[in-house]
Order: sequence, then structure tokens, then C-alpha cells
Amino acid sequence: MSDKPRKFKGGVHPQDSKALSASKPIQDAPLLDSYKVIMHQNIGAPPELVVKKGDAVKKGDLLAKAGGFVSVPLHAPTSGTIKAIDKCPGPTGMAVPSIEITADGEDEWGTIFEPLVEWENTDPSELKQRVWDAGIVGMGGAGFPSHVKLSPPEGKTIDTLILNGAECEPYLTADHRIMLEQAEDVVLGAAIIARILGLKTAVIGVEDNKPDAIAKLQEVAEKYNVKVQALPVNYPQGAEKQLIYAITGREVPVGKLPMDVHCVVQNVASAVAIAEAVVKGRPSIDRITTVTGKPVVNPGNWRFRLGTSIEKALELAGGVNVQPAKLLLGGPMMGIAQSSLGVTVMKNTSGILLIASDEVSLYTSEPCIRCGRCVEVCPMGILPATISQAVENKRFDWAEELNVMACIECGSCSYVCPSHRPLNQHFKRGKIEIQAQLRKKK
Amino acid sequence: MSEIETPPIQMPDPSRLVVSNSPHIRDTQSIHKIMFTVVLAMLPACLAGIWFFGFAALKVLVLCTVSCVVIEESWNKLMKRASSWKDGSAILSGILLGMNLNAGVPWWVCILGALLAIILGKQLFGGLGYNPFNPVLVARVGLLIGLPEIMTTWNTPQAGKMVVDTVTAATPLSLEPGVTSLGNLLSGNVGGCLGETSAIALLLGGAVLMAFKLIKWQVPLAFIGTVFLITGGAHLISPETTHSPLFHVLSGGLLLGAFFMATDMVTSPMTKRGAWIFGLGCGIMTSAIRLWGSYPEGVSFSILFMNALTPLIDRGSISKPFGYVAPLKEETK
Amino acid sequence: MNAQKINIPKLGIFLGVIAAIAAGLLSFVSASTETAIKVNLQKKTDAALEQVLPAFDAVDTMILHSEEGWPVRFYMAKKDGALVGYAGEVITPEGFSGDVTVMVGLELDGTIRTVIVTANTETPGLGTAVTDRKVQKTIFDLVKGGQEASGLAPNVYLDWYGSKKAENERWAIIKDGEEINGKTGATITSAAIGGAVYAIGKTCIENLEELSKGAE
Amino acid sequence: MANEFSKGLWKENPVLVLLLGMCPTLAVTSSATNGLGMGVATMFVLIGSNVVISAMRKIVPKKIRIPVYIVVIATFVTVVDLLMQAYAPTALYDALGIFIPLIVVNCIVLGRAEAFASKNSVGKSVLDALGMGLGFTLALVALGGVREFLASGSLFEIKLIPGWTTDFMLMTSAPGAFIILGLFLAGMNAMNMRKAKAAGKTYKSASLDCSSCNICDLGGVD
Repeated sequence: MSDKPRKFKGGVHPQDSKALSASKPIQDAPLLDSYKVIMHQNIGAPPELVVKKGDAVKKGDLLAKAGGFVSVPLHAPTSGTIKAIDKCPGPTGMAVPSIEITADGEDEWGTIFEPLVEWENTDPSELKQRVWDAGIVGMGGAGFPSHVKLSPPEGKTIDTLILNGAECEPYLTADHRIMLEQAEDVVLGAAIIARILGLKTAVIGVEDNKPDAIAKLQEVAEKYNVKVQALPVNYPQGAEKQLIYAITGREVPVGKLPMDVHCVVQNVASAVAIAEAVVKGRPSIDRITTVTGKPVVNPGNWRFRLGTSIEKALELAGGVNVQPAKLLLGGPMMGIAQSSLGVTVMKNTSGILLIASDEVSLYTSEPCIRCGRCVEVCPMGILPATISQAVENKRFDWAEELNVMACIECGSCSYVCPSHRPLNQHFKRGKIEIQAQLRKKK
Repeated sequence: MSEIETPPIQMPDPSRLVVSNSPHIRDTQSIHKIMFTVVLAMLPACLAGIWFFGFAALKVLVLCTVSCVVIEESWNKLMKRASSWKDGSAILSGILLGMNLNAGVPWWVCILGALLAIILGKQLFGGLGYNPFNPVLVARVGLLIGLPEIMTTWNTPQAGKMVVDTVTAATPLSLEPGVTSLGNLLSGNVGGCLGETSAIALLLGGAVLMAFKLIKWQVPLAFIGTVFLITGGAHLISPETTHSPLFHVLSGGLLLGAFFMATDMVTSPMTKRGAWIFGLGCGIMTSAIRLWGSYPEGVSFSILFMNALTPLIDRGSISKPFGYVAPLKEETK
Repeated sequence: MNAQKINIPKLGIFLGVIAAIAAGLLSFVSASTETAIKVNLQKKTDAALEQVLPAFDAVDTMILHSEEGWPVRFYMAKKDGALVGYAGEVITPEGFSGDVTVMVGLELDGTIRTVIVTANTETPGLGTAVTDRKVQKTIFDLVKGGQEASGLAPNVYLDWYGSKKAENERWAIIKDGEEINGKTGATITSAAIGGAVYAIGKTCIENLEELSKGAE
Repeated sequence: MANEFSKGLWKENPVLVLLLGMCPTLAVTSSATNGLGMGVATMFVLIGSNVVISAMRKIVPKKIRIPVYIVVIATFVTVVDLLMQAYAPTALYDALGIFIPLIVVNCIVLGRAEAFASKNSVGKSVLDALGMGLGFTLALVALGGVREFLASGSLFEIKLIPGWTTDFMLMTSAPGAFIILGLFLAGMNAMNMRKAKAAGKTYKSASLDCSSCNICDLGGVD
């Protein structure tokens, strides 16, 4: 492990626009009348419902239990009654099952977990169980259950723990504020995860456009033998594979997971959630989310309970000045465009972003002029232009041969394309088709 | 109960939200920006051509550009396609075509060249981005084969005298070694196509292109370097019968070809490694034609030849994707 | 393949018979057309000679060698027993794409009368502009009718040699002057013809005596 | 019977559809006159070889039919060459003479011998040869005419545009042959596509993969 981070190949430098909300401290969002908690908030199996309509619940009570190993339980964001179990708009545009809770205004904790203050002497397996019980998932965007990452299968050894504080997506500042305001919790979370994995140390990777966060983390890091690594600003620095390469110099083989190169990557927000779950016994019922964008009157960072609708979140931010062109969950590079204000905050909602019509890409696609800019910026070293043409011509065999499966969908190629070609969309389609063909073969 | 009326909070209208795939922001680069920057980079060489060959050069440049645009638009109308001249590629082709002609060509040669470039070189293959060969070079070679007499008669440069008598001159490459001074080659005071005479102006344009990262610097470097080395070797062996390598680099269309035509995005490889191979191939072909061929100039032919190999080069020069490494040693059981 | 037995000798014999019939037919046709073809070829040569020589009724031939060692076939033309002129024909290998056959008509003192190219494989439109004597008819000529131009069609590049004598100095190729014998873009063809004409003229002057004697 | 004759003119045109005899097609069509000469000479040989091969079709063993055809065709071409040299008017032989030896390598002759004459009666074979020969001639004259006109503004060596002085030699040289032939084939395909589309069928060219080209909307790519 070298002190200087390696520079991964490719990458782009979009305008980061973080100044809109970077200086806004995290505020607690006030209690709302009702919350619509989306059931399925993690990658993997959906959880199984344990409450029914009309039940009274306390804050932190179990709403649904894990539906398998790759699944996490879901807890009530506040105390109240289950008003309905029906559907609400999901982030992908389709209606998804949700639990609607009418808050009683008491916001009273129910039976919470026993705080494991003596975590340094607690058995790692118990700590891991706590992470699972608390329903913690990767809060950077993917929503992958954290306890799964902390359970390397037999034969796989882990020697490096990396906390992802790169936050390379433009606009988003939630992780930045967390590292600044809850630096102790971040480092504590890192230490707890390190203990679960049987490691002595951990690395926190932070892009060096957040010097205040780096300084703050370094102040407290020594206590738990955690290292803070400044990383050059280069999108997608926060992509798991690129982050591992920058810090350890190891390349995650195509189609493999970080644990194949003995690494575990956790988001800083997840680390905080883990620290709170272990030390305070608090389940994952809220998260820090950035509400930002040029049309937003008063951008900032809030702690929203799960189930807070985008509409309510935007009200806190003072609404909009002008009609935005796009509403995104997540950052501008990889976020998902929304068409409804009824979508609610989930465990992996890192940002609610409104994009003005002058900065949004509503271009029509022109023919590829083979300029090679996409090849230059692709962090995975594949040929986006050629793959896109292969997909356009329905030559999925060719696309596969050209390693479309290695694509991490970071969007760098689409970002730089002077012909405004929908490259990323083509890759997604190509991957889906190839997987469908594979399934057919089986 | 607050007395102060707070203005109602304005919310976005969900029905007017656009839903599309990520990424949601784009770089500001676009095709027409690229094309117009290249046009800008060609200006010094064009001005040098006008300075040495007078209004005749200006006439050729304007005529070529106008015909290219008109032909492109007429074709679009004919084939019921969307208008495409605004992307700048036709304008670029027109100016580049003009730079590839001698200032004294008849007016109809410009139009014929534009036809060859736009229709035969580009649109018949499906338009911008689909053409396997550089359209301007298709036109130049077509004219060279079709009208050898007109295309190999050069005007004598008369610096600053804007109305130039048509006195024909030889391109320095076909003269005996040592006749033309290197200083004249640098400034452009030699016979030849109106855009290829001034080495300094071409280098300036090339520098602009490289500064804006619009061309891969590997192509001109490999191209010019290879020509320099091979002709240098030949000059060492037989100094009386061959030109010096510096002369080879500065004369003829080498700089024009290396900076503006071999680097054409559509017809050159996308990868850096491919760019090296491409430049090397162009250099070898050019040197071979100049030293042993029956044409004094080989730049156009060599670039066209390498254009044909571009798909192959692209295929062969794909680098290993990220993560395509042998697994760590502990894992191999 | 194995299912049916191939009778190789039978097939061989069949093919042999076919080949024999073909060979027989060919030799028969060849023999019976030989004289006619010869006559035709002679007619061709005569036609070419008529173009470069004054009226004649008999012709003798003689082969001399030029300085380059090329064989030059000389025709000594006579009218009513008196020598009226010579014609020399040479094949030069220096053409742009192969051999060019040049025929030159000469006065009795070796002055060049007329130059024609009887066979060439030069580039159409480029090299052939130097070699061919061809009148381009236009659609207007057809509409107007009018009389066919008689005599040899002019060609500036070939006519340049008329009434010149092959002196000790070879002719240089001149382009873009008042007089031209070379075409831009077809320099090699022009030079080949110049060389051939010179070779014939020079050989003729050097061997005038022998030529006049040979015609006896 | 009529079909035997007419198919060669358009539906199975040897040059534009069957793509037979490309070598003479590309090499000699520098002018309409040359195209006509080559076409007529080929038709002549084609008729003769078709008749002979059709007459022999029952006695030639299958295994050696190709060598036999080649011997027959070569003999026939040589005989025609010699006879023309001896007895045809000088002007005609001057015009056609250089093409006749080329016919031996013209695969139309062997192609029709194998594909048609060896399976059909003499009468049908003559019609086939006439149709194919005429189709070949028409295609060659068209190609040669277009090339000649684009090169020098003339047709059959008669200047149609009087002011045209500089020949555009690209068209008379080999690249021009390929370009114009390519355009002819493209035009042929486009016409067939249009016909197929009008009939409500999707046009599928046997060997072409249209999906990577967007020049027309007829390739059936969505």
C-alpha cells in the first residue's frame, strides 16, 4: 500500500457544483404527519412484512424482517399506526409496495437494540449480526446489504477495508457533511467494521476537493488507527473498482467482487449507521440527503426519515424558482430521473437533485464521428463507441466480445460524447440482452 | 399565527419533468464546435496560401466551401434526410479541399472536387461518421487520377502580389535536390497546393489542434518521424540523388496531411496505440512512394491506404480492459 | 466417391479424343486461314505506309540496327521504278506501359515527313493524346452532315517532328512553348516517341547509301 | 420459351445480377464502343459454345465435363479469332479483335455451359445464349457509355458536349470502372428493394448486412 494514490485510467471532470450545499450543516427534518416507507430498499430479496394495517408501532420497531441472507429488515421511522399497506411510486417509475404510517407526533422509541458500548470486546459475529439487524445497506447508492459484504465466504481473505468518502458525483454533499460533522462516528464505524473483518486498520478515501473533511477526519483518525487518504478529483473516483485501484493498486477482475482482491468497501454514511447501530443500538431509519440544484431556492443537507416524500423534502428546501427540466434521485451522472414528487426517501437516496433546463442534456443524438474521447475517458478501458454501434445493430455477441459486461455505467463516455450519443443507455441494453441470452442458455 | 404572509412555496410540475437515462449532464463539446475549431486551425495556412497565390487562392477556397455545402444540402434534400451542413463537416471538407488544390485550377475543378468529396467520399457511405475514407483525400486522389495535367501544374508563388500571373512551377519534390532553400519551404514561398506550401502556418494550426486536444498527437508525430527517419536513411546512403530528410518533412503535403488529414477523426483509429500504428504506416507508405514510386508525392495515397486499414488497426489495438489481469497469486490454487 | 467406380482410363481416353478433335480442328482452321491472315496483315502495313509515304507502287524492306541496338525495319518505296521515299518502323520499350511501335516516313535525304504510332498500350486519354491521330467528331458534325475530313488527322505532338532532321543532338522534350512535342502528364510517352523517331531518323541518315542500294 | 431469352436481359442479367464476367466488364468498358465490341464478341462465342455443349451433353461423362467444356470453349474462341482475322472486314476485326482472346477467361461462357447448356436442348440453349449475350452487351454498353460520357462528354466517340476539352481520366481508368459498376449495382438493388417493398415484402440481400449502414431506410433496421 503506497502513500500516494494511483491514478486510474480515464475519467472526466464535470463541474462539481457542490458549493450550492457544501457549507449547509445537516439539519434534522421536522416530523411529518405520515410516511410512506418503500418495502424493498436493498439489492437482493425483499423483506417479509411483520405488521398489518391498523397496528400501532413505535419508532424503530420492526416493520419487515429480512427475506433471506441477501436482504435486510425494515424499521419504523417514527411512532404511529400503520395506515395502509399498498403501493406508491418507486424510483424506477413503477409502483412498488409500501407501508404508510400515520405519525402520532410522539416520536417515541420502541424497544431498541442493546447498545454495545464495549464493542471492542464484543464478538465480531455479534457485531455483524447487529449490522444485519439494524437493516444497514450501502448508502452510497447501490443499496447492497452491508452485512453480506462483511461476510467473506470461506477461503476469501480480507486484508484491506476502504471507506468510500470520495463522493465524486457533482452536486452531492451529504457524505461531505457527514465526514465533517460526524467525523468521530465515521472513524468509529471504520474501526467497528475493521473488527468485524478481523483487521487492525482501515483507509478512508476522500477526494481532495474536501480539504476540511480530510483535516477533520485526520484529527480523529489516529485514535482507531485509521488512515485518511486524499484522492485526486476525477470522476468516477468513488466507483468501487476505481477506488480500490487508487488506494491499493489492485484491479478487480471483470465480473468479480472487491473481496476477490481482498478488499471491502463501505460508504462513509453506512459506516456512521453501523457505528450508531452498535454503540447506540439505533436501527437504520433515516439518512442524510442533499437537496440541491440550481432551481432549488434553499439547497442544503437534511436528515430525512425513510418514507419522506420528495415533495416534503423540497418544501424544506424552499421549493423551486423555476420549473426544472429533470428531477433526479442521486447525482447527475448516475442518478435516476423521476416523474413524480410522491417518491419517498430510501436508505440509498444520497441526493434529491433538480436540474435546470439550461444544463440538462436534451440533445438529439448525432452519428458517431469516432473522435475517441469516450475511449480516452472510459475508466474500464473498453471501447464505448464500438460497443454502442454493436448494440445499435443488435450485435450483442460482438458487444460481449468487446467486454460490455465490464462497463460500470458511470456515464463518463456519454458525458464527453460530442455527438451526444446515448452510450450509457446502449450499454445497459446490451448487458440486459446478454444476460437474457445467458439465462436462456441455462 | 404569523402575520407576515410568506410567499407560497413553488413546486415543480411533475408533468413537465423529463425522464431519461443517466448521465444527466453533458460536456459542452459538440460536433460543430470541434469542426469550427479545426477550421480555425486551418486559417493560418489558408492565409499563407492567399498571401502567396493571391485572390485566385481565395476564389478556390470560397468556391470549394460553397460547393461542398450546397452539394451536401442538395443530397440531403434528394435523400429526404435532415439538413446537416450546420455540423460544420461540409465546411471543413470544403476548406480542406481548397487547400489541396492549386490556386490556378479552373472553377469547375473545385465543383468536381466537392462532388467527389461529398457524394463519393462521404454521403454514399451513409454520411458523416460512416465514411471509411477521408472525403477530401478521395476528392484529391480522384482529381489527381482524373485530371493529372491540371492537378500537377502549380502556380509560382508571388508573395503579397494579390493578382498573380499564372506562371506554372514545379513542386519542390520533383526538382533536383538542393534547388529550393529550406527558408522558402518554411515560409511557403514554393510552388504547390495553396494550403501545403507554408510549413510554419501548418505547424501553427497543428499546435492549435493539439492544444484543444482535437487530434491525437501520436499520429503526426509517428507520421512525420517515420518519414524523417526513412528519408534520412536514404539521404545518408545517397546524398546526391535524394532530398534531405528535413526537406522531405517540410515540402509537399506532408505537414498538411499529417496534421489535418491523417488525423481526421472518422477515418483514423480511436485508440492511442492504434494512432501510433496508423502514423507509422502512413510514414512508411509516404517514404516508399516518394523514394521509389512514380509520383513525387505520396501523402494522399498513404493516408487513404491506412484509412482502409483503420478498422483492422482498431480491432487489433484494443487495450486490455480494466481488471483484465491475471488473478492474484494466492488465488491460483 | 466410393459408391460408384470411376473408370479413369475411359475418362482419359474421352478427354484425349476431345482434345485431339479440338487440335485437329484448330490446325485445319489455322492452315486454311494462314494466307488470308497474311494478306490482311500486309494490307495493314500497306495502309500504314500509305499514310507516311508519297504515292508508291512497290516496296522493299531491309532491317538495320540503330545506335541503341534496336532493329529498325526500313521500307524503300518506289514508283515506276524510281525511289520516292523511306519509311522506318521501330518498337521502343520505353513507353509508360510497355512497347510503342513508331513508324516514320522519310524523304530521300533523311528529312522526316510524317510520324505515326502503329501500336501502343499507353494510358487512354493521357499517353494516347500523344500517340493517336484521331479526329473527335461532335454531335454538330453529325447533324450538319458535311464532308469527312480526308488525309491524316493532325496531332501537334507528332507533327512537331515534320521536316526535321535527326542531327547529332537528341531532341529535348519541350512543353508549353510555341512549339511542343511533349504533353504534361505524359512526359514518358512523349520522350519514348522522341527517342524512337530520333533512332529511325539517325539510322536512316547514317545508312542512306545502303538504303538506296538496297532498293536496287 | 420466351423466358429463356428474356431472363438474361434483366432478371438474371449476367453483369448486374449474377455478377459474372467481372474482369472483362471492368477492363474494357472505358467507352461505349468497347463495351459493344466485347458484348457482341462474347455473345458470338456464347452462342457457339452453348450449341456445341448442348449437343454433346448426353455423351460427356459427368466427371470430366468441366475440362471438356474448357477445351470446347477455348477451341471455339481460337477458331472465331482466326476466322475473323482472315475473313471479317478489317474494321470489324480491329474493333473486336483484342477482346476475343479475353473471352476465354470470361466465366459467363463457362457458367452458362455448366448451368444451362449441359441440361437443356440445343434450341433452348441458343435462346439462353442470345438472352445472356444481349444482357451482357446491354450492361457493358450502358457501363461504357456512362464512363465515356463522364470522362469526355462523348458517346460512341461522338462529342455530345462540344466545349468539353479536358478528359476526366478517373472514369476511363480502373477506379472509375469500380465506382460506376458499384453505382449500377446499388441502383439495381435499390430498384429491387423498392419493388419488394411495394409488394409488401422485406427485401433481403443474400450476402449484405444492411444493419451497419444507414444510407437508405430499406434495410429493415428499426
